[in-house]
Amino acid sequence: MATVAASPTYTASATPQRSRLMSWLTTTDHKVIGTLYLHTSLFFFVLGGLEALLIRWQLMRPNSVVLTADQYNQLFTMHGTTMVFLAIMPLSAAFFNYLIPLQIGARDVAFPRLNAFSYWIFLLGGVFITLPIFFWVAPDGGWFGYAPLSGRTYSPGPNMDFWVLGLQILGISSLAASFNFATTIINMRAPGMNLMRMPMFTWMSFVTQFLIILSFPVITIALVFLQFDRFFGTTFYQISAGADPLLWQHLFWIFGHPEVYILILPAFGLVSEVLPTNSRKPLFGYPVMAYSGILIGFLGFGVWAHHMFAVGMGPIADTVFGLTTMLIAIPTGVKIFNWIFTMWGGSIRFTAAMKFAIALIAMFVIGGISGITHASPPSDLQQTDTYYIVAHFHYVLFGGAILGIFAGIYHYFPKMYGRTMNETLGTWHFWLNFIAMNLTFFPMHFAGMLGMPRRIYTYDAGQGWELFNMMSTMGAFLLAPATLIFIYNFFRSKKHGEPCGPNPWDAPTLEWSIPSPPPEYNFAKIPMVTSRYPLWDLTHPERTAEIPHTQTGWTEATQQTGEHDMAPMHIETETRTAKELGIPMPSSTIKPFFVALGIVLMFSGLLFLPKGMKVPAFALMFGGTAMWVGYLYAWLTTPLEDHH
Amino acid sequence: MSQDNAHAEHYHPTWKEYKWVALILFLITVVEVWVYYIPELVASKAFVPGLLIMSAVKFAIVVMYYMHLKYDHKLFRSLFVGPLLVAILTLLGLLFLFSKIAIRLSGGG
Amino acid sequence: MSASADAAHGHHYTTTGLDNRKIAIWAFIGSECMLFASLISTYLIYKGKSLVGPFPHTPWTDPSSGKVFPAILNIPVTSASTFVLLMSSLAMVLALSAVENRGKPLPPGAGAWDKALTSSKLWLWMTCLLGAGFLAFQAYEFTSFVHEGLTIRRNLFGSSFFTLTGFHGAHVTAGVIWLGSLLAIDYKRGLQPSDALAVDLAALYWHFVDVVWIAIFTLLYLIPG
Amino acid sequence: MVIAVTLLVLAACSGGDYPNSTFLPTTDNNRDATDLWNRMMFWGTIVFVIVEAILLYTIIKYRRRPGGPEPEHVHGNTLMEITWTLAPALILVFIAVPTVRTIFRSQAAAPANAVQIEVIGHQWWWEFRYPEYGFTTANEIYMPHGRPVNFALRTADVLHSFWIPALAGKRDLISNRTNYLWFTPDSTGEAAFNGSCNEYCGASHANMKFRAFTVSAEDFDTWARHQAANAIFPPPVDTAAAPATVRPASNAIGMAQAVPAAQAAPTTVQAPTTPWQFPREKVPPHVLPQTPIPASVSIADAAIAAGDAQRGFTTYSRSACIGCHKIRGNPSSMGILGPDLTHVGSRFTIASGLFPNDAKHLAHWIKNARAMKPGSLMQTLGKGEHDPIMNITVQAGGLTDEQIADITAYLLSLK
Ligand code: HEA
Ligand code: HEA
Ligand code: HEC
Ligand code: CUA
Ligand SMILES: [Cu+2]
Repeated sequence: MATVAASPTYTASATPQRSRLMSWLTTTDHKVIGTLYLHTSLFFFVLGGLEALLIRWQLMRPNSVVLTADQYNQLFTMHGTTMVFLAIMPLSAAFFNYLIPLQIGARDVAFPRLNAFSYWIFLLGGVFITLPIFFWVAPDGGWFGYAPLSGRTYSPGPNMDFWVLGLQILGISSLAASFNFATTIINMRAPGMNLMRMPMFTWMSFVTQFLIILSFPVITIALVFLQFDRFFGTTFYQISAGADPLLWQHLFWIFGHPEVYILILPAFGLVSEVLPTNSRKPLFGYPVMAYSGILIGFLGFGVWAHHMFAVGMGPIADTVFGLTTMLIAIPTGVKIFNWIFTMWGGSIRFTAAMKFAIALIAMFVIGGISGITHASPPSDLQQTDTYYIVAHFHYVLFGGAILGIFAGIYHYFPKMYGRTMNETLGTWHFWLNFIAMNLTFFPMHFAGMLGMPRRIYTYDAGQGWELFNMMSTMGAFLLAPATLIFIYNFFRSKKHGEPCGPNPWDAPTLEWSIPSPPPEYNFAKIPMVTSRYPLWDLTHPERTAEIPHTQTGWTEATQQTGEHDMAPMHIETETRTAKELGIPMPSSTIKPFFVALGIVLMFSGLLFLPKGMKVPAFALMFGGTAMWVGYLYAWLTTPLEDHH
Repeated sequence: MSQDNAHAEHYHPTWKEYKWVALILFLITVVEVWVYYIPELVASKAFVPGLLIMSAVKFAIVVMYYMHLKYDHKLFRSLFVGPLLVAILTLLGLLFLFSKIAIRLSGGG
Repeated sequence: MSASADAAHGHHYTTTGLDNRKIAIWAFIGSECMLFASLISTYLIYKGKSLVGPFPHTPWTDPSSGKVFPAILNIPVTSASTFVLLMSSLAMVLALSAVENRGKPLPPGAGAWDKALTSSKLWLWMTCLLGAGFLAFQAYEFTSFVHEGLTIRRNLFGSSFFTLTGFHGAHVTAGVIWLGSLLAIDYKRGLQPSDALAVDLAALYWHFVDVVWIAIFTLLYLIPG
Repeated sequence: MVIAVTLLVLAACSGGDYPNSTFLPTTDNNRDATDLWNRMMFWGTIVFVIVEAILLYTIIKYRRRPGGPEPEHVHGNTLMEITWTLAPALILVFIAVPTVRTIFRSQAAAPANAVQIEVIGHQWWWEFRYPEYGFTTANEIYMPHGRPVNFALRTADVLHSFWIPALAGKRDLISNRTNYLWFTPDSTGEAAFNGSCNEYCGASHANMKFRAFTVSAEDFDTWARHQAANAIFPPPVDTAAAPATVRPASNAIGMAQAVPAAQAAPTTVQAPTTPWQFPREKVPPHVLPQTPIPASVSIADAAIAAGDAQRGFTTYSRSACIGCHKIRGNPSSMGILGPDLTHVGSRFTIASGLFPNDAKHLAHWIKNARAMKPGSLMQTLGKGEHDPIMNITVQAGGLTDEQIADITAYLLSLK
């Protein structure tokens, strides 16, 4: 099947001699940044998972005393925050970084240094918000931090300060990255790659960037208000001043609902790459897949208040938001059916990636259907803030986003490291994970509908919830070994995995036409794209015969006369370095790191204000500001590439 | 170079247009402030819609001429108009949700 | 049509033929729409909900002290500052046009005004000064409000008003700094038509900030209620 | 999946094991919600079965076999795509229509004959007021069977959410707003239910529970009239088990006090009222909390047993308690920060459903409320006890075990 003989793996030779750490701190290579994202977010995933294990341990039996109420409240807040902002979003970002330029035939992202900045500020923000859990002073207001509980009056300690500032910092990272990737996808596609030829992962990432661009400013403002309330005594959420707590809720969920699609769409994109490749068939209904992604994203801005059916918005608002929410089932259903019919009539190869992708379809449907049951407000009033909701969102988040990301990791690992991951271990990981996740999250439906509220650190015996909680805890503790198998496989395969060629899965898209791992410049000659599955056009023309091909790619491209580093679609075998080929590469720089550090220091200064410690507060704020402004100027006045 | 091309293709307004735009902006602003000082007008039903329309016109001409969206690549138009629409709809949605209509209809009491 | 000219500035092949930075700034402006929509929504939602005065359009008597607080907003001053900001936009387009047309011969019979139109320094200075003028008005407005008893902590109106207009003011400040940097380059080596894009980016940002003010001026200042 | 289905059947059938099930046909509200749920489950199951069946069939049928044929390379089929756009849309119509109808029905104004109950959420307990009867109680609600009940929901601090899963959907308590929820418990008979707070509200969110009882209209009236009366102390016979007897009004320590007009009971002569409580023998086990007492708080059983109500009355009336609690009929006890204790002896639970209301738990509670309930706003009062929030040890002014036992006896006598 993998027809291409193992090509010599590319090894960068002429990189200047720097220490490993220094080369990371200064890198502007989207692939290195992608792997940095990958490792960091896997670390945070395990951390969030450990927090979940403590939660489950406490809930295993009624009236148990493993954790105190305060500890528990910090744990579930940090579990939610970590998983959403520090695990899944950056795991997606890892793929944006690694894959988007490769899939569209670009040498890098539009703004390589901004890209490095996004990573560093994510890392520093992640550390900032995570550190306090080790001292039990972590945020404890829930991942959506409802006011007025999150305000200074009811949360006087530093806990929520970390949350407000931490999310603000992480928001900068996401926004910076989204402008970068949106621009990259609009403007850096190889000649001939029009929108209808973009790989589906790139498509879904494209939609995701716009969701970020439009939703993050809203939470930024919501957080600015909270930050001002907490540090400067403004009245936005101050009940005694007549404030309306629903302001926070609306602003949060205007961000929060698009956020859940930010979490799922990249995973949908990954699955849309894995399924056709392993079925040896083109994606069924490609245009509709793209449009449905756009539609999901767009509708996602009109449903936010379905998280607020219990707040008493009135029947009209309930009706409107209930119905718009239900509508989302239609484009999502289209995706589900198109995936299934991609496999229908195919020749399915069950790689580990494929298993995870298929499981995503199976599991996401469960979460989607329970989602529809909360879209009906009178019914949701019996469900909201119970474990039934917890079941819903873990089916879509774990059964959707995480399974999709696992599929993506197994599938793209060979591209990143030139070796495949061990399939036997992958199969073990898959089955254990699959069984354990259902054991963990399915019983939560019952606990919820039988009256168990969420976010409770303890519950009384005899309420009919013991069995379900015991099952969930067993499941969670099975997820740990499953995850450990994966981690072991991941790190072992980097060194000892089966070496593979550029295209071990016989996949159809551009990223597979270059060596694994790709050289620093990605493409020695930028390919000219004439169809949606350019590689299959070369190797299996019969598979794409039915897909419309036009020659516009050619014509557009041939107009670019003189662009001598372009060539017709081909398989890259080049192993020389960028320097040898005369390809200008962005030079590495430490400046983005220091800009990020300056911003984080500036925010940290605020932490000292409520304690009245003005000196360290202002020192940090001014020092941090000076640092980031200075380095930003230096960055903007240095050209991207050094020599010409 | 490609983007010089793109630039060259596009008509750029000059002082002639700019001064008219500035004049219109100035006049609309004068009218806006002027009506604010006429109590009968302020009391009339047309006051708020009138002001909104006037400022929308100002908004539009600045965007079209000064930000040369009218002449620029159509990509920019979608990059701006799309988010602007989402923003306006969100704003209207919020105003409705916090308005007396929404609350009065909530019944229950 | 060759990539050779000056590859250093990223003039590689691009899909649309446009510069990355211009796409990014428009995406950024789209994002800012949501930012200001959130701020403006909040102001409007909280309009009339403050428990204590001062209020924007109506006087208020403190029931405990009997002290009367006048309506806080000062329309004449703000109209003037609005005018200043609008004119700065005019100066900005002229600056851009001067940079774009640098080096083109003046038509025969061109007068002093036509010559003035070619001076990017003049128009950048104008823009900066008018922007700074706007900020001065705002500083005056803020201090006088504080003197009249409206602080950011005073009531919902104070919090949402100062935060919204303060955010706008911060944007203007950033714009002035940006334009100042361009001016510095202009003095150092003269802005050339090849720098038009850099000026255009600043201009787009500047006009957007102006446009936001157009909305704020109407929604906050002119519509009472 | 097999386990899941078995469980589903289990859950649906045996209401008894699942006292907080949301599927009980107890009220109009809940029947509507369950009806919607059933429709959605019906369609949801169909969708689920169809999708998973096609999926399974596909992956089995089209798995790669050695020497198998190259797949047929269809890349789309407009007819099919239209089908799976329209079919879900149609299903959604079947869900949406009854949804909208139920929304407007359940959010209409409450029927005029509804019993009014005001609910005020506090960190972390519930205040209940019956404006028509003019009294305030805490953590336990009584409702007449068969009559609509209209709850007006407010909060004193952060957001909370009011939920009795077996009776109706929940509603949030939003600061600076009043919400409403009404339903008619018409198919419950004489029954007891658990309720909870469902909006995360801080440290003891998990411990913010309450109890709800539906009783006959006559019993409700008896209960309410007694609750409206002032506390009667000393009780006529003996403190331990106050029998339901009629007592002369002269026993009441009835002094004029600052209660709202509607609430002010006659000050001098008080109509005799019968203490009435939901019949203890009918209280199902799940309503009686089983929370263990934390090891850090202890007080000897013998000491508790030696408590004397009369002494307790005196001690209580002079200690910190009165700053936070109100006992109508005890003129010195006028606080409003904590639950109304006028008839605290008639309640089944204390501390918002966290502990059963008996001498042992009450004594421990008074000794160190904050060790018993994380974050509780009631201070630690026992002498020598450690207050986990202030991080101090109570010394001067702290209550001794004897004093605590006395107060306990006093409070329990307030039937
Ligand atoms: C990956 C993230 C993700 C995704 C994709 C979704 C998808 C959906 N969600 Fe979910 N949701 C969350 C994450 C997500 N959600 C989270 C994290 C919360 C809780 C936040 C918190 O409170 O902490 C939440 C909460 C939540 C609520 C609030 C519940 C409450 O608190 O009371 C609601 C209410 O409407 C809801 C609905 C939906 C719907 C209708 C979809 C739809 O998009 C699903 C559509 C999919 C399908 C329906 C399946 C496939 C379709 C077919 C096979 C076609 C045929 C189907 C039918 C006709 C039914 N979700
Ligand atoms: C992307 C999102 C995501 C993911 C993947 C998960 C994964 C898990 N979640 Fe999460 N969860 C949320 C998002 C997510 N959750 C959110 C948003 C909330 C709401 C928070 C709030 O209410 O504010 C929530 C809340 C939540 C609750 C409710 C808490 C409450 O309301 O009181 C529970 C309870 O069981 C839970 C459990 C779990 C479990 C068992 C997993 C498991 O799947 C975890 C599996 C992972 C592991 C088990 C890690 C493996 C560990 C190792 C490999 C370490 C081994 C090493 C050593 C021993 C050294 N979650
Ligand atoms: C600082 C105020 C304060 C003081 C002083 C105080 N309490 Fe409390 N009390 C509360 C609060 C608040 C609660 C509710 C706590 C909870 O359930 O979380 C409460 C609850 C109770 C309850 C349980 C009521 C119920 O129905 O659940 C009893 C009984 C009680 N207090 C008795 C006392 C006694 C006796 C004293 C004095 C020895 C006392 N309290 C002193 C504030 C106070
Ligand atoms: Cu009150 Cu949770
Ligand atoms: Cu949602």
